[in-house]
Amino acid sequence: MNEKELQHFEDKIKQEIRIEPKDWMPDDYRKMLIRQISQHAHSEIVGMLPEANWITRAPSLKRKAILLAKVQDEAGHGLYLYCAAETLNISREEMTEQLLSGRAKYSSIFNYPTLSWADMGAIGWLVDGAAIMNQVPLCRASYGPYARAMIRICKEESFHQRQGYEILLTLCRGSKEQKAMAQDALNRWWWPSLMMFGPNDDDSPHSAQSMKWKIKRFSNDELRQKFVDVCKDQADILGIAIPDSDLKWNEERGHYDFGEINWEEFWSVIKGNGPCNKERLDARIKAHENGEWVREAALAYAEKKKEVIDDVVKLS
Amino acid sequence: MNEKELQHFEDKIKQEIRIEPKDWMPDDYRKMLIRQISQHAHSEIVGMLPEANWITRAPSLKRKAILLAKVQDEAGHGLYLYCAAETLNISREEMTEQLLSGRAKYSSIFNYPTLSWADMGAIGWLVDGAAIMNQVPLCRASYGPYARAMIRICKEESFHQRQGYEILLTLCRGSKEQKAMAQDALNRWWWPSLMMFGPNDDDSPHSAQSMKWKIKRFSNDELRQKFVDVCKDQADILGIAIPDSDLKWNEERGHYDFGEINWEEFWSVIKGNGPCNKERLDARIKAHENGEWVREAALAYAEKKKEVIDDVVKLS
Amino acid sequence: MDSEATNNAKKDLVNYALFLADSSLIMGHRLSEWTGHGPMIEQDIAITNIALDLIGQARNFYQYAAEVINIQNDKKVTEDDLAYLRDANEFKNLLITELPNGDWAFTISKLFLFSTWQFYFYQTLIYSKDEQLAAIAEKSLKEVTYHVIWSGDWVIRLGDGTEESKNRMKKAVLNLWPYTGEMFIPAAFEDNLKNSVSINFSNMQNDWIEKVKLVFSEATLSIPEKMWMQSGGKNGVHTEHLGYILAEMQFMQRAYPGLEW
Amino acid sequence: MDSEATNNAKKDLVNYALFLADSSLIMGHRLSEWTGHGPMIEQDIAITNIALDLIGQARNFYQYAAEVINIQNDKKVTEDDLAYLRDANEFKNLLITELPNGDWAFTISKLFLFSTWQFYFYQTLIYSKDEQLAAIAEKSLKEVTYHVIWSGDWVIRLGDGTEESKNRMKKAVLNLWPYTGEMFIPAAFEDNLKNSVSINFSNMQNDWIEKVKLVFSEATLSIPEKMWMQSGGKNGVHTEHLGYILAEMQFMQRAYPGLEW
Repeated sequence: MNEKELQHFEDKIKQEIRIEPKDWMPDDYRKMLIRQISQHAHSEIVGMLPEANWITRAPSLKRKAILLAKVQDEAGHGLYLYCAAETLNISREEMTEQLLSGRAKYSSIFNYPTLSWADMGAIGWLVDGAAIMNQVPLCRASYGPYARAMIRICKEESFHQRQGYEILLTLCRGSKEQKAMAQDALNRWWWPSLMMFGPNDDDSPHSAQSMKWKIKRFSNDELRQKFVDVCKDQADILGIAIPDSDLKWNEERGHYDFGEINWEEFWSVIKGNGPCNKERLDARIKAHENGEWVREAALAYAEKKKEVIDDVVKLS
Repeated sequence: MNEKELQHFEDKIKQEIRIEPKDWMPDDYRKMLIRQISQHAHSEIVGMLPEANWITRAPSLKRKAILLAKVQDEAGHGLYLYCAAETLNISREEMTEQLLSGRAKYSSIFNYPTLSWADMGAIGWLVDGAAIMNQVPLCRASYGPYARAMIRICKEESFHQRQGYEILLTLCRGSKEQKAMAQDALNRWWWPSLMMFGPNDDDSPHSAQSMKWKIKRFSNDELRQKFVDVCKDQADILGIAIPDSDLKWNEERGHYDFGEINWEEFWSVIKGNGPCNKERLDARIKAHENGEWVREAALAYAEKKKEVIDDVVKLS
Repeated sequence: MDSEATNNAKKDLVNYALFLADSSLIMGHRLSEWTGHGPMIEQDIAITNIALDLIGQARNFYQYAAEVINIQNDKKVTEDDLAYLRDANEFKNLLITELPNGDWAFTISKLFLFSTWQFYFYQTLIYSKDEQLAAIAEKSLKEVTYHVIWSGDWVIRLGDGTEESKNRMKKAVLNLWPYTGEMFIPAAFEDNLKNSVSINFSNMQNDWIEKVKLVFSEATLSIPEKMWMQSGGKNGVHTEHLGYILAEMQFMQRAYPGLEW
Repeated sequence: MDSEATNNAKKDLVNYALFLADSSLIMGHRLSEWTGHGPMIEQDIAITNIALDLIGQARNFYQYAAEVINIQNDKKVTEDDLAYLRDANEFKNLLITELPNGDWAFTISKLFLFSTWQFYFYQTLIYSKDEQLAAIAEKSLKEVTYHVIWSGDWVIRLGDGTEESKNRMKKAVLNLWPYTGEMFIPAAFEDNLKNSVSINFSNMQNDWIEKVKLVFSEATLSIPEKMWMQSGGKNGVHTEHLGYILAEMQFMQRAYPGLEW
C-alpha cells in the first residue's frame, strides 16, 4: 500500500472532501461501498415487486397512476445506484449475477407480502420513511457518486413517503373496514420496518469502519430511535395504534422507549426464510431468463448497425 | 372384397342387427365410424374448455359443484367414445395426434367464447340440446359399441340440458341485469347451435351413405327443424327472444320457419377462424405436452413393477 | 354461561368451521383449475372429482357456520355469503391450499400432504362432542381416505418413475415443506374449543409424519431436513396468492350482489 | 333537436368516449403487468411509462364521458364508476388490447400495431368539432407519437436481431394480425358521430398499413396474407380474457363499494 496515498485519502475524508471514481482509495473502502451500494440497488429492484403486486388492483384510477409512477421511480433509483456502483469497477451483470445467485442481499423488508391495499400506504409511510431516515445522512457520504445518487433518490423518496401516508390518512378517515385495513397493515409492517435499520449497534460488525470512513454518519440504533419518535406522532394523527405494548414516552431520555425486536425472525428472514424470499428471487430470475433472448437480440442488432457504420466509414 | 361377407353385413344392417367389433365390415364403414366417433370424442374433450372457463367464477357453491360435475361428465363421455373408436382398430394416441395436429375436427361450437355466467345456461340448453337431438337417434346406430356409448351419454346429456335450462330460468326470473345476461347469451349461442346440425342436406356429402348404413337416422335439416320447434317454445317460457326476425309459425308445414344460417361464418370457423380455435387447440396441446413427462413416469413405474412381478414369478 | 362467554364460544365455533371450510374450498378451487387441462383424461376426471369432494366438504362446514351465526341473529347469512363476501384477511385456510398448482408433481405432493393432514384431523374430529362437526368429519373421512390413497399412489409413481419425475417431486416436496408446519400449531379458536374437539396436535403430527415417511420411502423420496416453517393462514395472514383467487372466485357475487343464481 | 335525438346523440358520444377510454385502459393494464418483470430495467421503466400515459388518456376520456352522462342526470358518475363498475359486455375496447402479454415480442408487436392505429385515429380526432375530444386527442398525440417510435424501434431490433427474435416476432405478428381488422370497421356509435368526428376509415387503414409496412420492411418482417378478422370489441363482445382482467382490476371497488380511496 502506498502510505502517501492512504494519508492523502484519509485527509480528504477528514476534511469532508468527496472521493471520486478516479481517486485512489483503499481496497476495503471500495469493497464496502460496492457491497452497500449494490445491496441498495438490488433493494430498489426487488422492492418493486411487493408494490407492483397491487398496480392491477388499485382501487381508483388516480391511485393506480400514482402507484405506477412510484414503482417506476424505484426502477430509476435502482439504475442510478447500479451506475454509481459501476464507477467502482464492477459491472451491472456481475451485480445481477450476485443477486440472482443469492450471494448479494437486498433489504429483508421486501420478503414480506403485500396483502391489502393499505399495505401500499404502510410501505410508503414506514418503509420509505425508514429508508429516508437511513439515506438522508448518506447524501453526505464520502464517496461522490454515491452521495449524489442519494440526493436525487431522497427527494423522490420523501414524495413517496407523503403519498403513502396520505393513502393511510384517507383510509383512516374512511369506513370502519378501511380503518381496520390500515391498522392491519401497520400491525404487519411495523416490526419489519424497525428491522430495516439493521442489528443493534453491538451486533453490527461493519458500522464502526463505515462511520470512520464517513459512509455512515449515525448508528443503527440512533436512526431507529429517531424513526420510532417520528412515527409514533404520525400514528397518533392517523388514529391507529403501533403494535407495541412497551412503546411509551420516556421523559428522561426525551425519546420513546419501545419493545424488543424479534431478532430471531430478523436473522431467519435474512437467511431466506421470509414469507416471500423464494418468490421475490424467482420473479427476478424469471425476468432475467425471459429477458435473455431480448438482450441478445438488442445486442446483435446494435452490432449489425455498428458494422454498417464501420463499412460506411471505411468506404468514405 | 368378399362378396358373401358384404352380403351378410348388409343383411344385418337391414335387419337392424348390430355390427360388433369382431364382425366383418366394409372399410368405408369402419372409416366413417372412426371419423365420426373420434370427432365426437374430441368434441367432448375440447368442449370441456369453454365451460371449465367458468368453474372458478361460478356465482354460488351449488352451481360450482354442478358445473364441475358436468364438465367431468364430458371427460367421461370422451373416454367412452375413445374406447368405442378403439374397437375399430385405432389407438387413442393416434386420435389425439390427429386432433392436436388439426387433421381431425371437433364440433365448431366450442370455438365460441364463454363470456358470461349465462353462457353456462345457454350451452346446457342449446348446445347440449342440439347434441341430444343429434345423438338420440345414434343410440340405434348400427355399430354396437357406438350405440351403447350413446345410450349412456344421452342419459347424462339430457340431465345437463335440464340443468342448463334451469340456470337460464333462474336468470330470467331474476333481476333486470340477469335477464339481459340470459338474452345476450341466447343472442350469441343461437346461430352457432343451429350450425351444430351441419350443412344443409344438399351440401352434406357423407349423409346419404351414413343413413344407408344406419349410422345416421335423420337428415341434418330434419333434426335442425325439430330443434328449432322445441327451442322456440322453451324460449317463450323463459321470456327471451330468439334472435331471428324470420322465425314464425308456418301453419301449413306445422313447423316454425326460420332465417338463413350464415354459412360463410360456419365454414370459416371450421377452417380455423373462429374466435377461439387457436386457444382451444393451444390449451389441448399444452395439456398434452405438460402431461408428457407424467405419462412417461407412470409408464416407467408400471414397467418397473411388472419386472419385479416377472422376477418373482421366475423365482417361484 | 354468561352471554359474553356464550358469544365467545359461538365465535370460536364459527371460526373453527370456517377454517375447515376455507381450507377445503381453496384447495378445491386450485384443483378445479386443472379441469380440462390434466395430463390424461383419466387424471383430469380424478382431480375434478377430488375438487368436487372438497367443495362439498366446504359447503357442509359453511352451512354449519351459517347456522351457528344465524342463531339469534336477525340478518341471516348463507353458505355463499361466507364463501363469496369475505376478504382475504378473513379467510382462515391453510397457506398450502392457496399456493399455485405448479406442475403435476407439485399438485400431487400438495394434495398428498394436505389430504394426509385432513385424514388425521377428521379422524379425531369424528369424536367431537359437537355432533355436527363430528358428522361432517365422518362423511368427509371416506372421501379423504380415497384422496390419500390416490395422491399417495401418484407420489410413489412419480418418485419412483423416471429421473425427471423424481427431480420434479424432490423440488415440489422441498418447496411445499415449509407450509406443512402450521397444520400442527393450533390457532386460538382451536385451543378454545378443546373441550369439544380434543385434538392432540403432537400425536397428529407424529401420525402424519409416519404416514408421509411410509409413502415417501416407497417413492424413494426423503423427508426434508428440519426447516423454518411458514404460518399465518389460520389467523388470516396469507400469501399474495389468495387475493387473486378471491378476486376471481368472488367476482359474480361482488358485481351482482344479493341475487339468486 | 327533439329530446330523443338529443338523448341518442348523447349516448353515441358517451359510447365513443368509452370506446377510447376502455381501449387505453385495458392496453395500459396489460402493459402495467410488466412492471417489475421487464427484460431489462431500462425497458421496465419505458413500458411502465407507456402504461402510465395510456391510463392517463383513459382517465381523460372517462372524465369526459362522465361529464356528458352527468348533464341533467341526478345520479352523478365518476371516472372510477366507469372504469370499475361496468361488466365485460359493457366494455368497448378493441380486442387486441385484452390479449395476454405473451413474450416481449408479442407485447412489442401488440403495442406497435395498436399505437400506430391510435396515432392515425387521434390525428383525425384533433379536428373533431367536439372540442373536448379534440383536446384530449391533441394531448394524447404527443405521447402516442413516442409510443410508435419506441415500439417501432423494438420491432426493428427484434425483427432484425437474432434468428430467435425474428421467429418470435413472426409468430407474434401472425397471431396478432386477426385482431387488427376491427380497428377500421366503424361501430354504430362511430357512424352516428360522423358529423362531429369525420374519420375516413379507409384512408386511416391505408395510412396504418403503409406505416406498418415501412417499419416491418426495416425489421425484415413481412405483412401477413389477407386473413379472417376477429371483431366484437367495440360492441361489447370480447375474448375470454377480459372477464379475468376485470375481476382483478375491479375487485376493490366491487368489494368495498362507494368509498373514497
